[in-house]
Amino acid sequence: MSLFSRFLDGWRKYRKPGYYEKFDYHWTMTVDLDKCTGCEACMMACQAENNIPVVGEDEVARGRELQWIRVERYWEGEYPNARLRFMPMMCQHCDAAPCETVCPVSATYHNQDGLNTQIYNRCIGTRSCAVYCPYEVRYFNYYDHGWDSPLEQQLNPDVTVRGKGVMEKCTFCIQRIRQAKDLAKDDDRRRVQDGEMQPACVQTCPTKALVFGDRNDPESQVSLSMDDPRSYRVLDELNTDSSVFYLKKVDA
Amino acid sequence: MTNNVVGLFHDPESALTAAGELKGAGFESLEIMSPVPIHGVEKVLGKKKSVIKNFTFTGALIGGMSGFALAAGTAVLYPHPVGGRPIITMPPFLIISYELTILFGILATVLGFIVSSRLPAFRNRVYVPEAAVDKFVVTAPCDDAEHYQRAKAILNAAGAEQVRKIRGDDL
Amino acid sequence: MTTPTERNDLGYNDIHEDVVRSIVKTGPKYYIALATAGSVTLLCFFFPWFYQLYYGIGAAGMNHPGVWGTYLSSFIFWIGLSHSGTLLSCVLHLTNSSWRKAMYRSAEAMTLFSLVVAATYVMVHVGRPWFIHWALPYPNQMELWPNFRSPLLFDVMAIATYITGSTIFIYMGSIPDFAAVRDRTSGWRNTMYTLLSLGWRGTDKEWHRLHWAYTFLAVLIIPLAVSVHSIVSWDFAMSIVPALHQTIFAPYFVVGAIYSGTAGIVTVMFVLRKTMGFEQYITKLHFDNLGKLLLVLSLIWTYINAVELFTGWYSGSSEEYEALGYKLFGFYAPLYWEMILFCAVAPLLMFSTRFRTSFVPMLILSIAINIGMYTERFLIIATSLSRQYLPDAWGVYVPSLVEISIMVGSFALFTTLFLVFVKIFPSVSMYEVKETMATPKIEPLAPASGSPA
Amino acid sequence: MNVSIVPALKVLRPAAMLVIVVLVGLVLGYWANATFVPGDSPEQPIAFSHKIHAGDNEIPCLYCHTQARRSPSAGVPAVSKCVGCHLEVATEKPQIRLLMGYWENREPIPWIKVHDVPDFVHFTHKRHVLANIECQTCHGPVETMDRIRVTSRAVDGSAQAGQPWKMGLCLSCHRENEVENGTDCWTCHK
Repeated sequence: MSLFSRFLDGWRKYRKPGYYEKFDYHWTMTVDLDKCTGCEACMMACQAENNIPVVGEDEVARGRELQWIRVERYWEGEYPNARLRFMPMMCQHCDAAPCETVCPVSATYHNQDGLNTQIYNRCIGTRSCAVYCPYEVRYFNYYDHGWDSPLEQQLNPDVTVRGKGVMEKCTFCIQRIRQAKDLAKDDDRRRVQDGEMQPACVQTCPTKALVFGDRNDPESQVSLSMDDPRSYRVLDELNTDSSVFYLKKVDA
Repeated sequence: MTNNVVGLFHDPESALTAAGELKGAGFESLEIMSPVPIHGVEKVLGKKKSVIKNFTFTGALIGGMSGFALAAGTAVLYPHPVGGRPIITMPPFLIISYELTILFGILATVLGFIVSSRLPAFRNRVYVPEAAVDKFVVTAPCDDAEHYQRAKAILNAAGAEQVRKIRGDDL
Repeated sequence: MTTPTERNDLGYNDIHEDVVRSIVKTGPKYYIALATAGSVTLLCFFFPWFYQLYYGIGAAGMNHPGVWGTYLSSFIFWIGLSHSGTLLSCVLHLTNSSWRKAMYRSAEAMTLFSLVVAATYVMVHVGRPWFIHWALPYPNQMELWPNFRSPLLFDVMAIATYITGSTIFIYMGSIPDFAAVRDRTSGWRNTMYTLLSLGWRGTDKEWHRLHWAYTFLAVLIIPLAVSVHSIVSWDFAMSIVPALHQTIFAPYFVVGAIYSGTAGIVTVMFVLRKTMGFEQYITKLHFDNLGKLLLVLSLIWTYINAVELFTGWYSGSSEEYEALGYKLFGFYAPLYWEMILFCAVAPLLMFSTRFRTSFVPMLILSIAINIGMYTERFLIIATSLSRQYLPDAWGVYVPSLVEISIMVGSFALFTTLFLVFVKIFPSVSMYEVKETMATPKIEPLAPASGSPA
Repeated sequence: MNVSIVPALKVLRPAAMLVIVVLVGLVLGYWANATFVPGDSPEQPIAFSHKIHAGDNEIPCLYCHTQARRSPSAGVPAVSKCVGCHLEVATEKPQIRLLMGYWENREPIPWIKVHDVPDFVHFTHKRHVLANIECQTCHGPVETMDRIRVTSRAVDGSAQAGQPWKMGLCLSCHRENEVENGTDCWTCHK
């Protein structure tokens, strides 16, 4: 295709917004806060799966922890009537993500799976995406973090080890999604089936508070979970159109 | 190689008078060199038109269009859907096009200046260093001695402090 | 035409001598100053920067959620400082103000070097500056281009244009002066000025062309300068961070930029006047006029600040309330009130003519204003990032030693560049000062015979 | 008196010449390096010739690199694979004796990796082999090489000896063949 015809083709195709609604998959997660016990197993699973470095005490004290999913704790009321609430917070994979527009080098953009990507080797470290993100789920590598031997032996070969000056965040375990798609192709199946693939956090959650799947499939577990009347999205008023749904905790 | 007659004046008015008289006497391609721009040159030596504005306008126009083409063209070459916006997003692309309008406008203005003022000088040109300090200088090419005497007389009559002859082979 | 010089008996030749002297006569003081500035730059700017390049951005105090810090506020500060020189010079050129002429060259130099320092700060700021060229549009085998929807990329384009434009503007205005200096120098200086002056002779045609080219440039640069700082403000205003997402940011930044830039000009004027012996060219008149401008700007700035507070309060949104309250009474509150004191209250002194025409008080005030304006930029980033939507991610950012050292070093870098500039460029525009004066009275070059009636 | 910039230019002529010479030298050097200097072609522990095996004897690539169709990495064959033939074939050649030495000591052959994708790229052989892409598309004319050598393909399709793979190569192929999500960064970088 010549350059000019590619330009014309692109012009016709992309002039209007909304083309992105026809995603092949629309990966979505629901978090049932009623089931979440705040055990933080998801954080550990994520750390192990995605080669997230342990930054050490000092760095955590300076507020430079790296954790693609965190469990936020909120206290309601005063002691002794205080109630504790948990809210696992990870990248919300917004369809109208504020972080994407600001990246000057397109290191973060929206892909055809409805995912908010982060390309480590394209990132130049302006950190603007972290500022623009209202959920504060983008983490920056302030240093080159190492792994004490023999811990480097447990690194996941399917995930890039990030160096200094690079932004990183939850990918919904893109390496697992890719693997599932690969296997689906081998079997001449056209689509990944529901439940065939789970991110590390979902797989680990002991209470099954996290559910993951394709929103485009109306029968999938996540679609059913999304339609729960308790379902809401965090900071929905900002119109980020996020892909993580939370199911409200119901007080007994 | 033409010789030149040069008259140094110490105020712009007499230099202008002298230039007017030289022109009246049939001398052509007169030049007035001065340390500051003189007002009223146009009345004596005729109106000047510069092509710079055409350069600026064309440059700005090309800049605006190429700015938009750059932003929109590169966006469709490797489409990266971003923040739910269309690939060809008008408001930001117009900003890029605005900046490039100005950039190309500036560069074209410089080009126009260089073209229309015939700078830089690659060939030797008549010059009097005092003109950069505080003298107003009238120069005119003159071919022979008779012309020179006539010009000298006119210049002196207009109140020249000094009249010099700059020979062609000096240039 | 009014004469901006104090002594009315100054002739064309005196100006010529003074300016040429400022270029060719260099005393030991100059070299001491240059060596000091240069070594401070090396020690405080480049050394910590290399340290940071080696270890990563962690050398600075940035954290989560304060991922932006003083590097960015210094960047805005320098961009802001760049705003008055060329912009003011263009406006005054178009309005034909004669008092501009003695000061505009150094003001433009200030623009240029502030921009250079600001551009350097971009490199200091990003995590991987060795890949900074990815933010530039250049063809490549991947057909992968920068994201033109990003306000940061507007910045790249705007600042590149602004550096180009102001370089050309200061250069074009200096061509006749280069020619004048060319005739008085020899050796390598002569070679340099011959090339810089392009063989300028000062003929009527050349003046005519220069006038028009210069005017067109001025017309183009005014909207450019306004757009540059608007765009810098959009880096913030286009986010949805509670205290940053404000429509007033573009005018706020532009006014703030001109404000701090004008204060910067006052400082530079004072220093030039004292050190280069330009007492006759930079006078009370300049300080008086700049003081009036500063006063107006400070009032506008105060108004916009009030509007910012009001919209935050009137919005009724809890996030805006929180951010506002944090700004006024939180961790950074002392800085906020310092800023109000320096930028809104202290400038009211300039209602007094006596204050405006006294040099040292004006110098002190101008420095105070710039300290206040730096604080403003710091607060915009630090307070807004500290209080965002999710309370779990609240935090405090404090600059580290590396950042403070780089900030000090950036001033030294600016001074170094400026010191080099005064020895290359005629720092007072000769021909324009001459233009404001009557026809020459003294004739030291030619014999007095034949003087006109 | 006269003025022109020519004398000043003359003064600068030596410096300008120097700059031009340096620039021309750089361009020539780059060109010569790209054209004449052989690419990465390390000496292997055994002088294995792809020309003899893949070229003259037409053994299919996948006969030895069996993993290519099943896994991301193509893999090198185990020593047993070599020995399977060389117990019978060309047993007297010195290189084969070398091979048998490894076999008898029960040691793997320390082959040196030649073709390597750049960092941060996750390439999978499986999908490309199953899509019937010729190995030579990316690896160049391996069947003509005595000693294997880094070879990539220019965007226009011609083989480029000594050049490492670049992203433009992957992209142009993905664009031409309209691969599903072929230009999504996360297809290769994750």
